[in-house]
Amino acid sequence: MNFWNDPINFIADWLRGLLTSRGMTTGLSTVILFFIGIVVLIIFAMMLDIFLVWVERKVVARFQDRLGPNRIGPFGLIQPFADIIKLVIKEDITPAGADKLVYNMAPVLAMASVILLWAILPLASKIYGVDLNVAVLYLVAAGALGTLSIIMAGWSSNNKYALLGAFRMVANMISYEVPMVVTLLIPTILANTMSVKGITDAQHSVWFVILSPLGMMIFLISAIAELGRAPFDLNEAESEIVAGFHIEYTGMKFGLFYAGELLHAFTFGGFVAMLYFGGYGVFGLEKFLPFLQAPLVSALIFLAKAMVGYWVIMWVKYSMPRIRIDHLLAFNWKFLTPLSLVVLCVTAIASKLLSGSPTWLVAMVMFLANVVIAWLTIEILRGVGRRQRKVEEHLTSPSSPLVRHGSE
Amino acid sequence: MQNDWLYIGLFLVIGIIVPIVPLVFSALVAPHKPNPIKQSTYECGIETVGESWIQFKSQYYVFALVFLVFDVETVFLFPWALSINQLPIFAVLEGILFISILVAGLVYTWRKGLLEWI
Amino acid sequence: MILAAALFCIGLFGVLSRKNAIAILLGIELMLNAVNINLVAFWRYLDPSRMAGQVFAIIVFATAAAEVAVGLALIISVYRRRSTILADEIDLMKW
Amino acid sequence: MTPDQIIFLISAVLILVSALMVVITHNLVHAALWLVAALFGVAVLFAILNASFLAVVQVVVYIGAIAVLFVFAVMLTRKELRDRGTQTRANWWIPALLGVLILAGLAYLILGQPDVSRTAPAIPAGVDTLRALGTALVSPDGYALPFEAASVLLLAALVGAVYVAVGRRS
Repeated sequence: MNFWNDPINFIADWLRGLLTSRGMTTGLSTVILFFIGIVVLIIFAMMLDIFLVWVERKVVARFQDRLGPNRIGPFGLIQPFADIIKLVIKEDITPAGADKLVYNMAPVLAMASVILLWAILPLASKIYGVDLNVAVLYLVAAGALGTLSIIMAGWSSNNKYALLGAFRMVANMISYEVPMVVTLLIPTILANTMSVKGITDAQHSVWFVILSPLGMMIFLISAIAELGRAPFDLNEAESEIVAGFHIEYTGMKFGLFYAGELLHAFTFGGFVAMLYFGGYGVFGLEKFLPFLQAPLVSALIFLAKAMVGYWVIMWVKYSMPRIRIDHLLAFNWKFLTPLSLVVLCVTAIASKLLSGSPTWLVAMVMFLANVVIAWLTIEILRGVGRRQRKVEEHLTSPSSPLVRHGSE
Repeated sequence: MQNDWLYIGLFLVIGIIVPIVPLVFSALVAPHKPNPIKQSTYECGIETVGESWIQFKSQYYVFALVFLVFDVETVFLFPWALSINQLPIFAVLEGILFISILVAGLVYTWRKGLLEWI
Repeated sequence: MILAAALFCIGLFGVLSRKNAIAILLGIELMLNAVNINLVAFWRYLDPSRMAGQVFAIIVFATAAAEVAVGLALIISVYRRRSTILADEIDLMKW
Repeated sequence: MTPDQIIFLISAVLILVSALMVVITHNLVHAALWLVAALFGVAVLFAILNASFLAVVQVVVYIGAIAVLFVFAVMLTRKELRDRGTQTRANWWIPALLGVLILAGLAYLILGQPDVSRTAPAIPAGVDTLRALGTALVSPDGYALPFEAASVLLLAALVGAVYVAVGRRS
């Protein structure tokens, strides 16, 4: 097995040979092997995280057409390191009355839930953590851990604003998890498997985004909301509740939250790429260009796509105004969840009826179905909007003394 | 034993160790001068008024409730989504029935005006 | 299975000995989990091909979720009216 | 001692310890957090029993939703700001005694069973249990009825809980 096209297994076997030769039981050697594999993966993730800090500041600057950090080192590359050192040096203050154990546990859990996501992220056909056959659900579970860590942080820092911020954030994350999970179902139906590798392979012929553009849109919106990034970031909104549940955390603990959030955003960029944009496949070109098969190259492709996903998230972050909490939640329950359920039913029925037909027919029909749904929803929204406006005119017109009803 | 889960378990263990390392490091390096002023909770200046475990609207509870029901529903739907190709059309309709029943629940909460966030 | 039995007993002990109504619900939750462990254990050791065990376990999940939802809703409404949730104060049926 | 058993023992200890803590801690929110630890142990147990779907479902449903609901409920009903005083009722040792007795009885019964051996792992069939679960859950001859019944149950729970929780508001 030459090294080029299958690096991981090659190293794995070589290591295993080394270990078993030392007389260790095979079980133990696999454990050690996994250990090394995981450590390498996590170090890669952390390095990426530091790089992301730099990317974020640079790209943000570009949006607001000012230069990003470029004081230290070429293009300010050393800037993130300076930040980290600063964070480590800063004193950790635990507020009086805070509940020690939970207070310290929260940032660790927040970071751990993000790192867990990396276990199933498929970097390339060969390089990936583990091919769980319940990978998609695993992704939701990691999200649940995130919600829990926010509650712990909010409650334990014994600060009214932190608690309020934490609960608003949790309400936001919870309600956006529903459409996210529903839209996760769509690739599962199309690829008929929950394993990450299965989904990417199924997309060799046609990317899922063509099959269900609406599904992708909803997933992206709810993912951004789940991350707590603008326009849904009421939690860190400077104007409203100071810094949400981050308030009481100083120094490295805050650093963990911040780094966790960034990595979370990138990982979701990766998941969007994997679920809807065909992971590391280059739109089926694999068959002709054998060299694309090489895992290292396809890893680069995947990272490029993930970066694009992350760029979109950042682009949305810095160009959208913040949404008020009740619009936010109302938007989700009244619009996003029903829409995602409808799209789910349509995809289910369509994929069932056309199961036999060639793929391009399936793609075409699915695409049409999604367009129709989109058109319908706009129609309904326009209707609702019109009715709303009519009610408004009717009420505000001087002739009607009726007090404006509805939620004051 | 399941190799996959062993991997995940190991991943979790390391996932917890990785954040702890900088914390321990910073605990060692950072200066430790706790004094009451510094440790008072940050209230933009004003002293903390009353305890922080205040009660608040039951709105949060309703949202958590609706989330719980829909969460359990999606979990039910996952095996259905997987086995959709092997089964006759009847299964698909059955799934749709399952979803529609729960959408009725959502409509009920909507009608009752509980989704507003007063 | 001994583990499941032990967990069940801890849950039972929790239900009987706690004053706070929510703590009683926590106890019930533990007992439900014990049931689940047994179900999966039976499924795994006796006949993994038949899906009875797992399907039943999932149904238990749904019932547990529904039970917690309604229980907590009751507790909250009782709390709003009587402003106490200590079990021994809510014993009169008609107040 | 195969690795399986070691992991099984570790998770068993984790579950029992956190279950005990759930019952004993005074502070209610801590009890909820210990419950999360116990549920996590149970998820690890499911993983060992190769019920991978159930393990993930356990984490998502229980920790993701029910534990959150508990914390919300605890937050909503905190009249007295700190849970002073013992949480357990005055004569708490009677239930403790009862618990131990029942445990002894159950243990005796279980060990009495002829074919119960501590590790009788039947090798699961090669089939992908998940898809089989799916087909079983939905296929007409399989468990279609409970599947739909579960949805009606959830609907009833939702409507009831919402109605009760909010009470008679305008």
